[in-house]
Amino acid sequence: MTELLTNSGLQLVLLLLVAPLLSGMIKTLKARLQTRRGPGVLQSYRDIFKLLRKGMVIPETASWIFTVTPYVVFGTATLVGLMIPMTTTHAPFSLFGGVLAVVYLLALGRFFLALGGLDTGSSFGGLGSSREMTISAIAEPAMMLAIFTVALGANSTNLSEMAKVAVGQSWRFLAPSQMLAFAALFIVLIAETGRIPVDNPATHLELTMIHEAMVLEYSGPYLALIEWGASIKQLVLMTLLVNTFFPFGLSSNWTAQTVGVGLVFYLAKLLMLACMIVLVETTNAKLRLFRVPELLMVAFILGALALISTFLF
Amino acid sequence: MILLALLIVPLAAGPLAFLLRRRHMMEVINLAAFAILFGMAAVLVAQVLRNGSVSLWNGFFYADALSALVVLLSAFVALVCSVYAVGYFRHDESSGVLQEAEEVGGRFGVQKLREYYTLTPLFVFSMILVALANNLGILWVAVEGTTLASVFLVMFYGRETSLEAAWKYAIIGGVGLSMALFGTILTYYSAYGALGTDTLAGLNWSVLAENAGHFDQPTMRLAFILVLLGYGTKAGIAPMHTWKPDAYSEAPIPGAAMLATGVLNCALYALIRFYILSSKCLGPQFGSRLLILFGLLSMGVAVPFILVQKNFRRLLAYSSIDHSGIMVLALGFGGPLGILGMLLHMTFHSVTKPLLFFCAGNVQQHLKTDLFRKAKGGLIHSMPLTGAAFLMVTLAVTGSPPFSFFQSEFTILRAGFSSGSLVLSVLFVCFLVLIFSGFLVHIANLVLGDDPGVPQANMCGWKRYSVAGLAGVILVMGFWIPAPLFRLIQNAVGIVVGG
Amino acid sequence: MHFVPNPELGNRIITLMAALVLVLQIAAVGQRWIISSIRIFAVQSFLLGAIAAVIAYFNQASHIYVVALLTVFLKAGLLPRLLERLVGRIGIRREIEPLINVPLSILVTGGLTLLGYVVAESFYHPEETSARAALGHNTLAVAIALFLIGFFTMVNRRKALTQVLGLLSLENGLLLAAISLTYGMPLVVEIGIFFDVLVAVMVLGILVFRIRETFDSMDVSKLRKLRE
Amino acid sequence: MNTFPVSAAFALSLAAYAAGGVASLASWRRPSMARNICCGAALAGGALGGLAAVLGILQGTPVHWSVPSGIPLFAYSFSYDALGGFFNLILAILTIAVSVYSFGYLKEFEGKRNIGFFGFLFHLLLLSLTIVFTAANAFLFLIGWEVGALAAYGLVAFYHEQRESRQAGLLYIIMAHADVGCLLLGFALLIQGSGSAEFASFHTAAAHLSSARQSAAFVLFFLGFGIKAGVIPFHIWLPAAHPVAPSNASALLSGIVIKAGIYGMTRIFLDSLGGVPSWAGLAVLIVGVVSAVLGVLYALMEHDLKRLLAYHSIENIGIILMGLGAALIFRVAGHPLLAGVALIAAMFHTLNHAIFKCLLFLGAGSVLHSTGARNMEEMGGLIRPMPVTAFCFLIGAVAISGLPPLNGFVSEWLTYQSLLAGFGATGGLTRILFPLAGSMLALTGALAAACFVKAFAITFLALPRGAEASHAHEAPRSMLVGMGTLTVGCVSLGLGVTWFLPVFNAMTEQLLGQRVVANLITGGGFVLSAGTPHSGTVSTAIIAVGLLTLALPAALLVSRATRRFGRKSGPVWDCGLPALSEENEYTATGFSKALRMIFSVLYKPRREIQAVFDVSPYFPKEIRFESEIEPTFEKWLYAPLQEFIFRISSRMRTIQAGSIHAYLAYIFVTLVLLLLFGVRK
Repeated sequence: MTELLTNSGLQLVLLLLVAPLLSGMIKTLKARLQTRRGPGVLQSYRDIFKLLRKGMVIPETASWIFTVTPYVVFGTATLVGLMIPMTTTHAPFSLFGGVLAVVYLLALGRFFLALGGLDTGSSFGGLGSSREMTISAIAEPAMMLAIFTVALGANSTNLSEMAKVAVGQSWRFLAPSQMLAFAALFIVLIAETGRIPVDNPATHLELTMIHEAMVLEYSGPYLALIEWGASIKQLVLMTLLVNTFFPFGLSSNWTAQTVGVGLVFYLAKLLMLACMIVLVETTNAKLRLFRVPELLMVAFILGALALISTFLF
Repeated sequence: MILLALLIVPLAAGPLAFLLRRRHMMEVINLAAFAILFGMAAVLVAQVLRNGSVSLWNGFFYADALSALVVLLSAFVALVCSVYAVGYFRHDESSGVLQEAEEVGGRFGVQKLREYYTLTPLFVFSMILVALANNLGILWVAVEGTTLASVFLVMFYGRETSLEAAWKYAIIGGVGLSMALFGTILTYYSAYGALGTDTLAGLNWSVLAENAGHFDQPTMRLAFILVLLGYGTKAGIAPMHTWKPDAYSEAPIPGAAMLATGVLNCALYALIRFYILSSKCLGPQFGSRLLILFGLLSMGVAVPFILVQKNFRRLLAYSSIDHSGIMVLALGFGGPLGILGMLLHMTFHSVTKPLLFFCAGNVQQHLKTDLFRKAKGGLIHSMPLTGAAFLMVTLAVTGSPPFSFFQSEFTILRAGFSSGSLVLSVLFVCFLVLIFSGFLVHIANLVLGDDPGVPQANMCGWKRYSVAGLAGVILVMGFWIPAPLFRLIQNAVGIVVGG
Repeated sequence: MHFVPNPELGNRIITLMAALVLVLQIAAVGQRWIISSIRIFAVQSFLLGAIAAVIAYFNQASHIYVVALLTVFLKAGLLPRLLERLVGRIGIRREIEPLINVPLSILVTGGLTLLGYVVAESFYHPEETSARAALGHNTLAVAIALFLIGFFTMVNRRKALTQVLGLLSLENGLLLAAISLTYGMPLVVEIGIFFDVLVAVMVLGILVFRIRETFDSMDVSKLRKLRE
Repeated sequence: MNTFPVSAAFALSLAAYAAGGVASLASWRRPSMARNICCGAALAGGALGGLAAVLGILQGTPVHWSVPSGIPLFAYSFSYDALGGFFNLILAILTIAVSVYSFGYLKEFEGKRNIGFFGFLFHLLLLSLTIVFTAANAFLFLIGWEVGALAAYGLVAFYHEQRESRQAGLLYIIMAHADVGCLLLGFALLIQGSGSAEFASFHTAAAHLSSARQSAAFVLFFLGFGIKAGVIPFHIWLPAAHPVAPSNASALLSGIVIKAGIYGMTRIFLDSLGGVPSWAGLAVLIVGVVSAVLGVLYALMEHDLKRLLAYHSIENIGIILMGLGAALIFRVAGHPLLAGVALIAAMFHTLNHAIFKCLLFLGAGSVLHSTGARNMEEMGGLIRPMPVTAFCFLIGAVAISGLPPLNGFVSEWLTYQSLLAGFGATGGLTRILFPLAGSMLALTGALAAACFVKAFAITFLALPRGAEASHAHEAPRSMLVGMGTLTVGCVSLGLGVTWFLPVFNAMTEQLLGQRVVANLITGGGFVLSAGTPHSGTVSTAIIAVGLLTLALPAALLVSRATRRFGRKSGPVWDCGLPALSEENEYTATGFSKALRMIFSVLYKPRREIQAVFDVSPYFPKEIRFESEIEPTFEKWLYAPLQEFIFRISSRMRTIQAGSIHAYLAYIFVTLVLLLLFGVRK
């Protein structure tokens, strides 16, 4: 019980702190790659802090759904974070929800976010909600297929179990099925976190935005919660990717030392994944909305191939 | 003795009604005669159940369970129809339809009501005679008698269309019955070698049935074919069914109801009698194949006309073709289950069909049309009782549970499976479903819908109670068959299958 | 003294007369005048009565005399008379063109006769060489042919009255079958059948008359209001 | 342990339904009395039925009765076993909720519609469903089945003045009759094998069936029950019929009536038929996947709230069938434990869907009751005048989208788990189908979420889009209580799943010979597991607690911040234009546009834009936009079929052309042919 509490406490702190850092890092890296100076790595912390100290404007037409949404988004993202192994294979809440719960809890957050977007009656909100739900819907099967490939290898949907199995066979990621699954999940990650070429997190142009359009009416602390939640979600998904496919540094026993070592490895892996994302973002242009399904279809095919190749290899 | 009484009562009631002057008295005579007839039919059933069979005059008249069943059903139909007829003709009289008919009828038209009340008992007499005659020749004579009596019923209203229908009915019926007579003669011939008697008993069914094993087979084969076609014409089996829609839609409703139930029963009864002989002589295979063929053909022919139909009275006729097809099919499937299914179906049909006609009659009398297009729907608003009963009886007649047809059709299906005719059984069910669909769509669109603004129907008690009462009987029949009736049916099955 | 009838002779006579009946039937098919049709029918019926009488005589089956008498009286006498009166009343004498023209009709008739023989063939028991079987065989063929040709007339003819005639000649076929195969049915039955035929003709007569009055025509192919 | 008065409670509940039906019909002239009788008797019947179900399930061993019927051929035999008890439990829950709801709902019928007759149909439906779930005899089963269909027909066509209702009713009853036809044939096949109509006798008979007959029986029953359940492609009646019925009836129709099909499949395939052919499970699984995906895709295009819900019923039936199909496959493959998990998934989803779909229909009924509109485009902003309804609907929407921690999530989770297990438990290429089915389930779930975002948001959020919506008022209290009951059900079945699961022990023992629930519960009774210790676990209770605990500090943080920095309300930003109006809002059509484009291969959308210009072609005065999707199955399957039948029919109708010569010729030709046939030796 105490281990559970300390573990969750630690992981919670890690989540809350690392998530904005990661966002900031991606922004900085991207700017550097585009030979801009860009904001500092800590910019996301500053944003959140600033927003928390702002007054709020609630749209007149909004109902309590608008108010509840930020908590749900934040709550689900954080809760999901507790179910994912970060520094060791022991995720504190692993027993209470596996990868399916992760996917569906994130969906719960998205559900409310979309409602929040529609609640104000503004066309932007509706536009964003519509696009968000559409893209996530078509991303879902690809994601599930990729996850299933891993889960079937581990014979479990429990993330800690999956990580443990992965630790047991470190070079498994070289298997074609794993590679394909990774590629599929990577595409899904791009879509789910609203990155180029699916969405542009840096724009407020009505034709292109998805996530930003939904949260257009939010301000102050609510916006802070939502942004924070979004960055936690991004962290969670990236963690899922790095720790299930590249379990280096994960230890299956939980001591201060293993946590420390794990943390270092973990941050390094995240950084590499962030670099990949940045690379994709800078080398690609944003796709037209109706091109996105094609991209996700590719992901789905990759997932299916991954599944079939578990047979072959 | 009871046999004689059964015959005398209707035979006497007809001329008696002819002598009377007042409408009221004629109604009373008819009602009383048929009530007594029904009571006596019940007595006959009791006797038959007790003794196995009843015969009179050295076996000239003969009643076993099968004939008792037919007598009972005929008497029931006659009674119900006579009750309804009172209300029906009073309405006709008050709305001037009868007077019109009399004018059209010209010099041949005696006073119309008298015509009806005289001919109906004679009609019923022939139906009873069909069931009680032991002699197959007399049976034929009686069936011909039903035709002759009912031709007048068909041309009752004297319209052009009535004449047309009556002509078709008479001619097709005449041809059919000639075939039946030919079949009867050939049966006699095929038995001739085995029996070698020239006496009256040589055509007695009870005698023939005992010796059927020794009949001349080729003759019997031909005889059965002719009888099947002949009595099949009377039963309205496709492709001899063509007179039915015309006759049913032109006759006055009570007459049409009796045609559709009583006459049908008589024709099927005759068919069963010959079927027994044929299966004893030729084995069940020969007859079965033909019967199944004609049964399915009838159902199949009824389908398109039920699916697309403009006239609700003709719809009833096609339903009748469908039902005779079902019964013939059941006979063809054979075996205890098939026969049981058939006789149950016959019983339920006799109970249910009149109500269908009564509802159609009420609608027609109220709206003065028998076309769906002109009726415009929404009947439930102007005639709630008839509308509800119409819908209910439609469900009943198309074999929906909990109504009793479901029991018989289920039994027939089982018979089909045990006779190994799997594909045919599937076809049977397909036809049932299609017929249900067509029928219900028509009637539901007639009964339900927005109020078309037709004035409320003012129905007299005779019509109302006959509809409500019969509806009650049908509902009860779905859940309960009187034990003696079932025993009677089972005994009849025994006669057909093993006897 | 007893004259012993020779069955062989009887059979010859009967077969001959039966053939004559058949010829008359075929003649009726080609006939255009209604009155002549009725007369042909009357002659045909008379011949049938004669056949019945011959059978009764040669087989000493007295009850067939009744049948013969009834036939002659009803079918050769009363019914043609009634029909002729009807024709007189409605004033139509000539048949309009049948559905199938006369030459073809006669060809069909020939086919039907053949069919009658084919069907009757199946009853023929070669092992049963009695005269009676042979008689049955022959007359049955004629009877079936009569029946089928009568039926064909009904299909083919447009006039109500000729349809009735067709029906009647069809029944003549039955009569022939009944008396020659089984030496008649039991008498009660026979009488019942005659009675029924009589009533039927009366009913049909009434109908014919009414149709003529109502439609100003006796062409039943125009009765096509009731359909589907 | 035959001490529980199951039979007494059961008989009483039947009696309550029967009496309620007759009594409300009898009192039809006095509407308010009829209403009270109808709802009161249904409540009593539901409570007694629920009691019987609980006692029956607790008791574990099946109870049999045989009542002599008035029809000598058949016996009314009942059997109250775990499976029937479970479905009766579902029925009882829904009955209680719906009858409470109806106290208020039927009030508007007074003086306008015949409440007595409604009550009669309503009770008839309940009675027949109870009979269907407990019948132990094919004959009784079929009677209950068809009477239920007739009662449902009456309810569907209850607003028979409207053409739409009439047509929908007819379509429904025709399809229902076709399914009875299939069942008749199926049962006849079994009865022929066993010689008896008792279900119990089918066990042995089914074992002796030849494999062709077994396959035939499976196909017939699958068709029959599939039509009833509304699986694609036999679904076309469902979205037509369910929306047009009065809403309390729709709730039952979608909630439980279509589940009779699921019951039938479970009963026949798992219980009576014993062994189904090996491809049967696969067929069920594939049909399930197709139904789920297409069902939700069609739902997305629907803007009629009740039609949308009806399409979701198709989707959920598909999900249930996935579980059922997996159970069949596992059973044939010899994995009773996995089969148990899959069966529980299917059955639990059946219960869950019953509850949330009923809830949603009741919610839609309240909206309809209040605004008179079924088209979502005319609604909007109802969350303010109707807060309770909106809350209940939201819970239902979350549950049906399969989102944690509510009940829909749990059963979908179990379905996922059994599908995943299928990969390891089967051989050959079929194993690939399982994860693929899983991914399709994911697609279904995500699309359902999208659809319910639309349904809830367009209906309840933002500004009212029509006059009716702006004058809306909250539903009467009894209706709220009815919905509230089901809302509590959604939440408690979601959070308390581990306490509820033992209900399935008796069922799996009866059908599969094994109790499996113990394997499904770990972690001190809080955690649901997928059957094996390492396979996967989830705890909805902890998730709920976790969500609350994590949201709480955030809420504290925000409230402190707002206290210090203020919170004010302002107009929505609308690109600088004055005052947002309802015309600026996103519409349901707009919301689903993206998906319509993406799946245009499937929908084949057709659209039409008409602009009316006044002065300049640049300033249209009025634009009319019409869009519709191609009803694939209607167009390519049913319409041609119907056309074919009618073409044949009209061609055949010429045989009755009125010519007596033709009629005589038919007989003549028949005679000649038969004579030739008779001559042939």
